Amino acid sequence: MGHLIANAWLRGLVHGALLITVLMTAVAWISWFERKFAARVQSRLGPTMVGPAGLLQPIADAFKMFQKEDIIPRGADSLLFRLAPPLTLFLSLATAAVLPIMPGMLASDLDIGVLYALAFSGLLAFPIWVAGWSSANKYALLGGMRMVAQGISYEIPMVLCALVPVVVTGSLSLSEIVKYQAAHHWLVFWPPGIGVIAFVLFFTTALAESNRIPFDIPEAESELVAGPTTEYTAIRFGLFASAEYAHSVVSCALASALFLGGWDGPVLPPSVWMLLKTAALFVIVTWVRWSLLRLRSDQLMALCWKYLVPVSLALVLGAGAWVYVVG
Amino acid sequence: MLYLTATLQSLFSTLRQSLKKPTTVEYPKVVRPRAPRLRASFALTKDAAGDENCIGCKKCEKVCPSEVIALTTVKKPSPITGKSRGYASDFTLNLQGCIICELCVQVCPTDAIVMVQDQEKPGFSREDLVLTMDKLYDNGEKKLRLSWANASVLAEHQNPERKHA
Amino acid sequence: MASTAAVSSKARASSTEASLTPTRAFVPDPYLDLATYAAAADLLTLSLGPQHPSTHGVFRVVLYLDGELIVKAVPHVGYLHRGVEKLCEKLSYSNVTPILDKNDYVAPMCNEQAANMVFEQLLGVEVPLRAKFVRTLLAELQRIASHLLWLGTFAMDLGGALGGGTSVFMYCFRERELILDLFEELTGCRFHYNTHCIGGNRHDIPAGYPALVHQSLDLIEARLLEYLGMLEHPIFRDRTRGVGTVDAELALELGLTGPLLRASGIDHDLRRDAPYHVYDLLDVNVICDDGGDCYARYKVRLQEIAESIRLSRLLIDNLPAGPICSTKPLSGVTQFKITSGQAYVAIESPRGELGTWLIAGGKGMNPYRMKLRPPSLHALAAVPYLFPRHTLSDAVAILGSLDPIMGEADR
Amino acid sequence: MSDEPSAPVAADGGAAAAAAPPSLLQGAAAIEPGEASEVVLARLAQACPSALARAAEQTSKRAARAQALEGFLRERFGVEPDPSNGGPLVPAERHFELARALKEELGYKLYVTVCASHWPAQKTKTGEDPEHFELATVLRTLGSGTHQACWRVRIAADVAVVDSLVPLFAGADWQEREQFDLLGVRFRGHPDLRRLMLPDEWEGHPLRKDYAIDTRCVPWR
Repeated sequence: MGHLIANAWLRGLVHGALLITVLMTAVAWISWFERKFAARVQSRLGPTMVGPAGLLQPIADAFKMFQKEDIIPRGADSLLFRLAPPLTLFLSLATAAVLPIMPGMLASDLDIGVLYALAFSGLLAFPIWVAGWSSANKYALLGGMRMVAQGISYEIPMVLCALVPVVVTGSLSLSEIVKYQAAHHWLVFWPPGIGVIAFVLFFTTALAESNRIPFDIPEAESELVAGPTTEYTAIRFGLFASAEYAHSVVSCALASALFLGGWDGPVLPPSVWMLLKTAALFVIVTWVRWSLLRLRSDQLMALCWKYLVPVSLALVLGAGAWVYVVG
Repeated sequence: MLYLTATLQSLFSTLRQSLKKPTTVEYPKVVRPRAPRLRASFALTKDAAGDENCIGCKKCEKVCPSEVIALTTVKKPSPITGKSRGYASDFTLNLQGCIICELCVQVCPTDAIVMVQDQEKPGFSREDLVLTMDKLYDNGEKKLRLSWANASVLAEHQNPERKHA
Repeated sequence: MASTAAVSSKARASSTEASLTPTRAFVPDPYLDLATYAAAADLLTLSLGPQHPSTHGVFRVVLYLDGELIVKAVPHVGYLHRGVEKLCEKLSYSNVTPILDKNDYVAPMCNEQAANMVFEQLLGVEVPLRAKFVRTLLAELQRIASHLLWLGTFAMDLGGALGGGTSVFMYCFRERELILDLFEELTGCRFHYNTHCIGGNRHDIPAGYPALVHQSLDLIEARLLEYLGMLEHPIFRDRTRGVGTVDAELALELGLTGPLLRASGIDHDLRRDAPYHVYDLLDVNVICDDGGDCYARYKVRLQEIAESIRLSRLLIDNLPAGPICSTKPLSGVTQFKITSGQAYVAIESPRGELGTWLIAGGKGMNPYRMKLRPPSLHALAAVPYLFPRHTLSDAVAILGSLDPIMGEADR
Repeated sequence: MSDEPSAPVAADGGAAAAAAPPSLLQGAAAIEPGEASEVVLARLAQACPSALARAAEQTSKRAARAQALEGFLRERFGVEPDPSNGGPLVPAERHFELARALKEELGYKLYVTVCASHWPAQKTKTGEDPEHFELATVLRTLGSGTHQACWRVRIAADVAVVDSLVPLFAGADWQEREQFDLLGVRFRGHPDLRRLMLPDEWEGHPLRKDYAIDTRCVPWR
């Protein structure tokens, strides 16, 4: 499909701008969906006042975020304190650049798409730690330390599980993987036992990367008040919250691209399929969030190093053997 | 493996909860019906002939644990029966400190002060919460769903000699 | 607050030699001298401050953390001290009840009963049979409501304010609303009732009440099983099993009572051992568990809810007729006078032994000295013995499992 | 009359919730009659057969313990128990010895509470009664037939020191600190006698009779 805009730079810019606006509005209404879904789960009503069934609630929240007072604690390292929230949002949006929304529609069709995405999402632990350290608050520091520990240790099983589709399809580029899945069969089913386990593990580690329950140790409300984001107010906190939502949406999209065959689907147009799969995965993320308790930090580490890493290593070996045998 | 089965079990239990109707209601639009014995605010009552019940005996002022009732009495002939008897000239009840313990209602010899089922509307200044005498009589007039309890009913309830089947 | 001064004064040699010799596995020394701990480790002093999402009220623990491990915990109470005992010395006997039911604001019925039983004992007033039945029913219903609130906040401590814990919290509060509606039916207030008086109760059971009680209890029982599945999760078990273990000897020494004592294996319950009200007519089976950790306390309280539901049903079905109070209705402040005598009466509140030591004297209009024995203060006194060698998230779980109420502990 | 009061019950489609019964509360003041007490007691005795037997056993056990305590007090301390005043008056120097004996010999293992009270000087029929403190302590035995042993100790106001029970009961630590904080009674041998409730810089002890209830305490009030 010829690209509408000849100049590659301009096309990347337009795609990027389009992607960010779509993603940010999606993040806003995702917070509405999460509050409504949580309310239903807890037999409450959820937002109903602002707009029909509370649909304008995200706008009200955004407006509240803008007009609240922006406090920077006196002892804080103000440069890093100001830098952390935009950096987190930048990293989570950057990973969206390689997501194959439609066959041609791709912000930048990198041939090392998977590596790029995992690298950026792995980097996310850094700005949150910077936020924790720079806000001169002991709870924030503890939260930041926990974030680093969890972020790094869950990066390894995530990368290994992402390797399984790469090994099977033989290419790192996301659009290639999706084309392979469109041609053959979805990678969830293809290497029969291995694909499903890889998908489940990738999904849980993605939960851990984006600090969602049951892995939200850094931002544990009942222990560390609000973890690294304790001292943040108004729009800075808004940036952190939207970054967290953006990151979980992007990792759901990544999981659906890697395992559930991206935009491949029988009847509906390709981009609708991609959105449907991401939305389905995000519903599961929210559903898990409102029904599970939280792990302790040392249990979390034990779970990662004793179970997830060996299993994901075995998966990669299995996938390799499978490719070698079946070809 | 145990993690997976237990997680699925709690997931489905939340799903079952979410399919039921929510128990909360949108408060200002839908008001949940309260118990008939609800006691929220206060009112001063008048007897059948329209004469004020309160004779200014200050029993309620003495019994109030948080000392929020203040009244001054005056002796003057009653506009209806003509006999001179005690009246409360100024009766204020400060709802800010009131703990709604219903002792003043129980102690009143002439069933003058009674509790009302309608919550006092929140005001913007502290004075809104101080019930002055005319506000109290106004509450009584407007028949704000007077609560079941006045001194005689409470006394009958608590009567030691009460024998019933 | 001079927390640093507290550290230096605690640095004195640990004096309690006889009773605290660590014969048992590991009994942390609450007066540990920080200098003697590994001098190399630089300890982080973290104040789990009076204003913190999971301290169940205004309660402060200064934690000395080595990494994430707690080395020493120094609790500070008194943030909610309102001088209730001094206030009681100014109030007349009938006025004390509405003030005292604000002490333990999660189980107000039990506070009212504890106070009025001491007055009745000193006045020699006999409570009619129907009033005893109603008081026992109210105590058991209040126990269900209090344990439900504890279950909700405990799940929220473990599961986070924006996660699975809050779902269980909302379900427990929805059930507790049913019981608050029952109390509103009876007394007119949802929370601070002032329904007990010297000699019995001021409000009698309304007509049609048993049907409501049965309906609410059936609903609570049916729903309780439903979402307990969410708590029987390995994450919950890992977070609570073996955390904050209190063995029988330590529990006894600290004067723990109620579910905390029963969870450490000691079969002691005032409802069965020193029956008051109508408990001598009922067979209260006391739930014991010798685990001693948070999980044992969770199980004991859960079974106590089921036990209280059974008892409440038994009581509401057998309601005797007769007067509800044996003293004339309140006619003034000077109706009750106790000029001399001292007595200690204790009842089994949801948190443990709630007692009142009353000294009557002076002109007899108001109590000369009224000492309230709060079970929560003893639970909080166990904090320096429980926290060391646990992580910060365990500290929150242990504090939640102790179920302290600051209004009652600080008075 | 307002309809079914607990509307959430009716609205909720819970499996067990039958349709809410129509409002049975004819008038809020109407009272549930209840049966004659004999019928009720008979039915309860049938429902809980073992209850009465156990209650009788409790009272007998408790009476036996009370007997043992009285005998013990009379013979070891030469003190007559007077229940109307809560407990016998024991000389202050034998306070710790009595507590240890009760804990080890008679099995009063549970430390319940301590209650100090301030008695200013007053003229009584038997002449001048100097200002003094009275310290009441309560211990309790465990298991069925639990019995509480209470005793009182008199200490002169100017001395106001009694030996602490912390070496015997760790639970006494905070209770004694609170009595020191609110009444100024010092405890000899207490590991860390500081104020428990009030800030450390607070002057005066509020629960003393000479401490007016509305003393202004800058900067707190």
